[in-house]
Amino acid sequence: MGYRMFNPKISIAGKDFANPIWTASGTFAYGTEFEPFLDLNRVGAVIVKGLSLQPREGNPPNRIYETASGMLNSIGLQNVGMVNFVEEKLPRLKRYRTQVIANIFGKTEEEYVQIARYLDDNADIAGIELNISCPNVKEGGIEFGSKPELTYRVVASVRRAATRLPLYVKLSPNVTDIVIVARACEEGGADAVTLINTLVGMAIDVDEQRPVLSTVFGGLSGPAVKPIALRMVYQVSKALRIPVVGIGGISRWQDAVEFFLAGASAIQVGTANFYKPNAVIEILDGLIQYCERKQITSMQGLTGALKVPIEVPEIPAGG
Amino acid sequence: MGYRMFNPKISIAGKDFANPIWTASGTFAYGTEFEPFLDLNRVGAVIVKGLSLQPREGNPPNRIYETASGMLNSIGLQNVGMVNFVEEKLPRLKRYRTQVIANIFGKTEEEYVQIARYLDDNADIAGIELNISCPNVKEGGIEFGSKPELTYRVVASVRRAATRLPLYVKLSPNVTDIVIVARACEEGGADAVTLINTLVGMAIDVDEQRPVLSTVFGGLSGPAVKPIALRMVYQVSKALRIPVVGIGGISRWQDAVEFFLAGASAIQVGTANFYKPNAVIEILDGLIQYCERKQITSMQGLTGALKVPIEVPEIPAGG
Amino acid sequence: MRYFAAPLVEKRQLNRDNFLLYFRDEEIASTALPGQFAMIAADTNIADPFPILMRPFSFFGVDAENRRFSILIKVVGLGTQLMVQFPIGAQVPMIGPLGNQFELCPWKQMVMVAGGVGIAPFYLLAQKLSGRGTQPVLFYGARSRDDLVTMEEFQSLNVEVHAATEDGSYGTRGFVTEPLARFLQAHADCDLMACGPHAMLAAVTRLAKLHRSSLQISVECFMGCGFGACFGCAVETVDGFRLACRYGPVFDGHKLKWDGLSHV
Amino acid sequence: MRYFAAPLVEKRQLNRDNFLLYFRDEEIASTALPGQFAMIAADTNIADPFPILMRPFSFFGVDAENRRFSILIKVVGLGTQLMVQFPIGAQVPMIGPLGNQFELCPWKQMVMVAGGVGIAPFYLLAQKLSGRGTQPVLFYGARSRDDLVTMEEFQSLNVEVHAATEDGSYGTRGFVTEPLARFLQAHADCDLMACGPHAMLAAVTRLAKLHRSSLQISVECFMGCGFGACFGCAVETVDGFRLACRYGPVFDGHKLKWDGLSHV
Ligand SMILES: Cc1cc2nc3c(=O)[nH]c(=O)nc-3n(C[C@H](O)[C@H](O)[C@H](O)COP(=O)(O)OP(=O)(O)OC[C@H]3O[C@@H](n4cnc5c(N)ncnc54)[C@H](O)[C@@H]3O)c2cc1C
Ligand SMILES: Cc1cc2nc3c(=O)[nH]c(=O)nc-3n(C[C@H](O)[C@H](O)[C@H](O)COP(=O)(O)OP(=O)(O)OC[C@H]3O[C@@H](n4cnc5c(N)ncnc54)[C@H](O)[C@@H]3O)c2cc1C
Ligand SMILES: Cc1cc2nc3c(=O)[nH]c(=O)nc-3n(C[C@H](O)[C@H](O)[C@H](O)COP(=O)(O)O)c2cc1C
Ligand SMILES: Cc1cc2nc3c(=O)[nH]c(=O)nc-3n(C[C@H](O)[C@H](O)[C@H](O)COP(=O)(O)O)c2cc1C
Ligand code: FES
Ligand code: FES
Repeated sequence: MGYRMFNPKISIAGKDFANPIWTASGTFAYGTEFEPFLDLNRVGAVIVKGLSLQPREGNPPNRIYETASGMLNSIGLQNVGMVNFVEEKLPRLKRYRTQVIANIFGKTEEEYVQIARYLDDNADIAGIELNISCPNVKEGGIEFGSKPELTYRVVASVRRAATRLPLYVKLSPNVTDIVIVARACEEGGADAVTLINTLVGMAIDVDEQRPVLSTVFGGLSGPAVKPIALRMVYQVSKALRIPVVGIGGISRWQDAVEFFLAGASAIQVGTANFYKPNAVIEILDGLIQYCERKQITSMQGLTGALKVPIEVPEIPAGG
Repeated sequence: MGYRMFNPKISIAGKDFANPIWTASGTFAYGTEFEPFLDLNRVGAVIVKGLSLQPREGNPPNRIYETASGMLNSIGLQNVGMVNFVEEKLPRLKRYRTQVIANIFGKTEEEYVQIARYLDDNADIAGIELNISCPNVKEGGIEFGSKPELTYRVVASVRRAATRLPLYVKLSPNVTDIVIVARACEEGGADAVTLINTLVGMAIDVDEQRPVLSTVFGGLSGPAVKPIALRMVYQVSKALRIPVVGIGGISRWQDAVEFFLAGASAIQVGTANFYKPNAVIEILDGLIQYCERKQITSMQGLTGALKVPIEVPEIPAGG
Repeated sequence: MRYFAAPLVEKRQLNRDNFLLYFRDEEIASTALPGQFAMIAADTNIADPFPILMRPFSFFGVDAENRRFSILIKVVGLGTQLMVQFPIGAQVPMIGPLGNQFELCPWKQMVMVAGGVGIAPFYLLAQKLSGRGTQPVLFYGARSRDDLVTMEEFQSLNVEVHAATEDGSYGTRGFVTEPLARFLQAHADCDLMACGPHAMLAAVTRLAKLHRSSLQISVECFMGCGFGACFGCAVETVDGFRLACRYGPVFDGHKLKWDGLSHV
Repeated sequence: MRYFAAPLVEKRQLNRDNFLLYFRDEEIASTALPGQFAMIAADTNIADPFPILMRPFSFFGVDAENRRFSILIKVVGLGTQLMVQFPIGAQVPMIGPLGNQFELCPWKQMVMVAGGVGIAPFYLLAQKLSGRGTQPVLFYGARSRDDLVTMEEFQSLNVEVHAATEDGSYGTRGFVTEPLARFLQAHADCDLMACGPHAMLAAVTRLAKLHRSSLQISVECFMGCGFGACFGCAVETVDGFRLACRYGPVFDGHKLKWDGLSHV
């Protein structure tokens, strides 16, 4: 796999990435779990499992269930907490040339701010990714990511608190108009948005007549959600000036290329890491071959290169 | 398949249905297309392709594309128009004992009212199903189904105009909180809600670097969307007093049972009709066997029978 | 038109990516008409198929005696890849016969024009005509010799075959429309029937207009169901959109609007 | 721990829904430890698998000489259904070896307790112990005689097998925990190792507490990845949630919280 014609390198918010093929939070643990399967030096960036102020145990089983071309999860954001991450997990991952981005979440705006400030002061990483798909206890459980005002507030506060590290905001797809939420992030000072997080779903055990997941609801991911994710990435990258990172059902290089054409500057591989632990490498190699075939020399030549013949309708008529 | 112990009969808004296994609008044409494959007398109800004031040609190709366990469509609501339906299609379908429900859509509130009134006066059917997932030209293309105030207005107006026929409102899943929209339908006077319509998605031809669908966006359906549909049916049936009709990725009897347990009074089979043209019969037979195995004698014993051990969280934390 | 499962009884690999699959079904074998097709599942797991949708395939040949029919499959993606891997004996779900048929005008010189796997619908046509007075001629273009599959089958029915390959490895070098043009110069009142890639169909249409010959085209497009239920297979004609699975797949070539054909 | 594809070299159907699949892989054959497992794909189509997730299976037996290992599969759903249909020669993607192992305490009487397909992890244990001084005994329960698969394999290793069937068609009638209870009465200081359905594991745990015997349980639960990436396989222990694929699948039975086991 030579880089003769195509150079996959990109840079976002002043940080350079060897390539735009990244791994999605919660699907790549803390990175080193994948040492047996691939050369972490070839991963553009590792977005680590969502970090909280304190370590979290997560939800009781069942936490996962497979659905048609997808899976439901309600891990409950089990994680080692920001301090253990910086002191134990990060140093091991930093032995590799891959960039590291810390995905974080809080129950309140203050928690987001505290975690962001701590990382800004203590972590040598390429950015912070705010997971705003979490219920806001103070606001009675509404997602930070479903109300633009809320979104703007939390993004702006974190931006003020963490001035050093690039700020990514990860959007929830469970909204009527994701563009409005994305704009709120841009106005709040985000350096980039990443989308999509999981879609809220459910499964039932018909023999037991019980929900399969202990939390009843869970997040849907995998190839099943790709068409929705791709549509949202297209909408958001058309509307925003800041870079968009595409996520959702990417398991083959063709999927990645679709997201780049739709406007993504980078992509994250999620669920596919579980059943193809070397997926990122396969996708990177496929991307390189595709670009060389198409005589594309840099990501600038691919991102947003989609040819759209028509004036895209605001909202399409179903059926 | 004997009816020894279990009787699948249901009734909604004063109309009786031989069973709760129905077919979804746009996936069963005008019903008689399926004569070669199944006994239409065994179909609980046929919801016909969406009807408009005037006949519609629909969108240019490509109109459909297959995705992982799903499909995208942008048919563009091609249909024969309400008059041809009543004069040509309906009489042929009425030769069977199945109930008929007319799915309708308009570009303006007035159009919805005109179609509903015409059917109310001229069609011997079991109900009208409002497809409110259509862009409202007057409101600059916002879906009737995505703004509760809009939803309430169109439902209430149709209710006033069509006093004879039961009124079903079909909900769009492309919203932040489907319960709010569903409540607006209930308050507007709907006899029942049906959900879900398709999720807005997109696919790209990486060789041509073009969108696959002529309209760029299309509606996602099929097994891929089932977990999302099931979650929404559960949420809405918990919140409303009127019956809920479940739709979304139902292709096996187990899927149907999941929707009933979640609170659906009836279900509609959609995409599965294309690749299993006798799917409704298989599902009905499977439902009957399941209920007899579980000693369930009527749908009252199944609808909403889900055992939920915990207090369901407002919105679950992703990941 | 039935929804049924037919057993795969024989499989022949013709080249790298072309296969002939033989199925046993009495009714199809005895009733299938030239131009008609079947929707065939790419997964024999009926409960949970992947991919979910069936795929449309023309009937290639029929053998009423042995109650068999065949399908010519070119592997282009996941579905066709899986189909050619079906083991002998597999019970394959399908729907058919579907669609309209080629109109036969025996008083005219019937000219079949095929590009690549577009050869598929013509063998059944040749079968039905063989023995009758009128002999159709076949113009058959492909990239290279190896891609001119099932030529022998046509020759064994004494069909006059004019082959063309882009690399000149067999027949005339270049596109099949060149020998076709010469033929149309020489023969008046031909009835053209064409199936193949866009570029070829467009060229054939120009020739048909030029020579005022009638033209029947078997179109390809995505099909969700094959029997008029999904409205997904619209092709644009001068009379508006028409469903390829019901009004087609064979259309009057002079009425097709090219930009209206799906990009598959 | 590797992600690799192993060829299926042999397949044996043991009864209606139990199969032994033999794969060739030198490393697994020589390094797999009793209690460890592999994540195995249910679809050999790597690009577009359906179902997408791999499935966890204990290593059944190993044959270092012939570089083969075997997996015992009971068909319970789509994935296992597809796996037992793999043709000989199929290259099957998998990840392994994964998980911890049974701790061996030769100074104790090792007692293996299996219910149904829960027999799977114990044959490798018996293989590793055979020839050594200590002989483990096996308590093996199933619905009926026909469900007591691979008994001969254990007998050929001279393992003392105490069988029980619910219908009494073989061994003692009823649950295997009844002969086990009698055995524990008679033998002090046993080391119990159990794998099987919930009810059985719960009963075994009660017996172990009663007789103060050590207890190792191999748990079953949904697994998304098998190597600690998804955090989906949590089981509840007195020390909190633990990932079955990393701290397990073998747990100290006295530390497991039953309601915390997934309902599969
Ligand atoms: C009436 C009719 C008759 C046909 N007869 C034959 C035949 O006899 N032999 C044969 O090999 N093929 C035939 N085709 C084409 C065949 O249906 C497609 O090649 C097949 O559906 C591709 O499936 P796939 O899953 O392998 O490809 P996909 O993975 O679905 O797509 C791979 C490529 O094939 C193209 N494609 C997908 N579906 C179709 C389609 N319905 N028509 C054309 N291109 C498509 C896609 O655009 C893409 O470029 C026919 C099509 C029609 C409409
Ligand atoms: C460490 C470990 C070792 C195992 N070893 C073996 C073995 O040696 N032989 C064997 O036959 N089975 C074994 N299992 C169970 C096996 O993994 C499941 O039976 C299999 O994943 C079911 O897949 P499916 O697609 O056929 O079933 P699905 O269609 O996914 O589900 C069908 C039924 O199986 C249950 N099920 C699904 N996944 C699991 C799971 N991971 N564990 C338990 N039940 C499940 C579901 O709840 C459902 O009731 C093991 C499981 C674990 C965790
Ligand atoms: C090809 C196609 C056409 C459709 N047309 C309509 C329509 O005219 N009106 C409508 O309300 N829904 C329409 N739908 C949506 C379906 O009725 C159904 O709500 C949706 O497909 C989800 O169900 P499914 O996953 O079982 O297909 C259409 C769906 C498909 C796939
Ligand atoms: C098991 C699991 C755990 C996840 N945990 C997190 C998380 O901690 N934080 C987060 O922002 N997203 C989390 N996600 C969402 C993924 O990062 C990703 O946005 C989503 O899965 C869609 O991508 P995919 O379809 O490629 O998996 C998780 C997803 C899965 C499947
Ligand atoms: S393929 Fe469905 S209508 Fe033609
Ligand atoms: S199975 Fe994924 S962490 Fe254990």
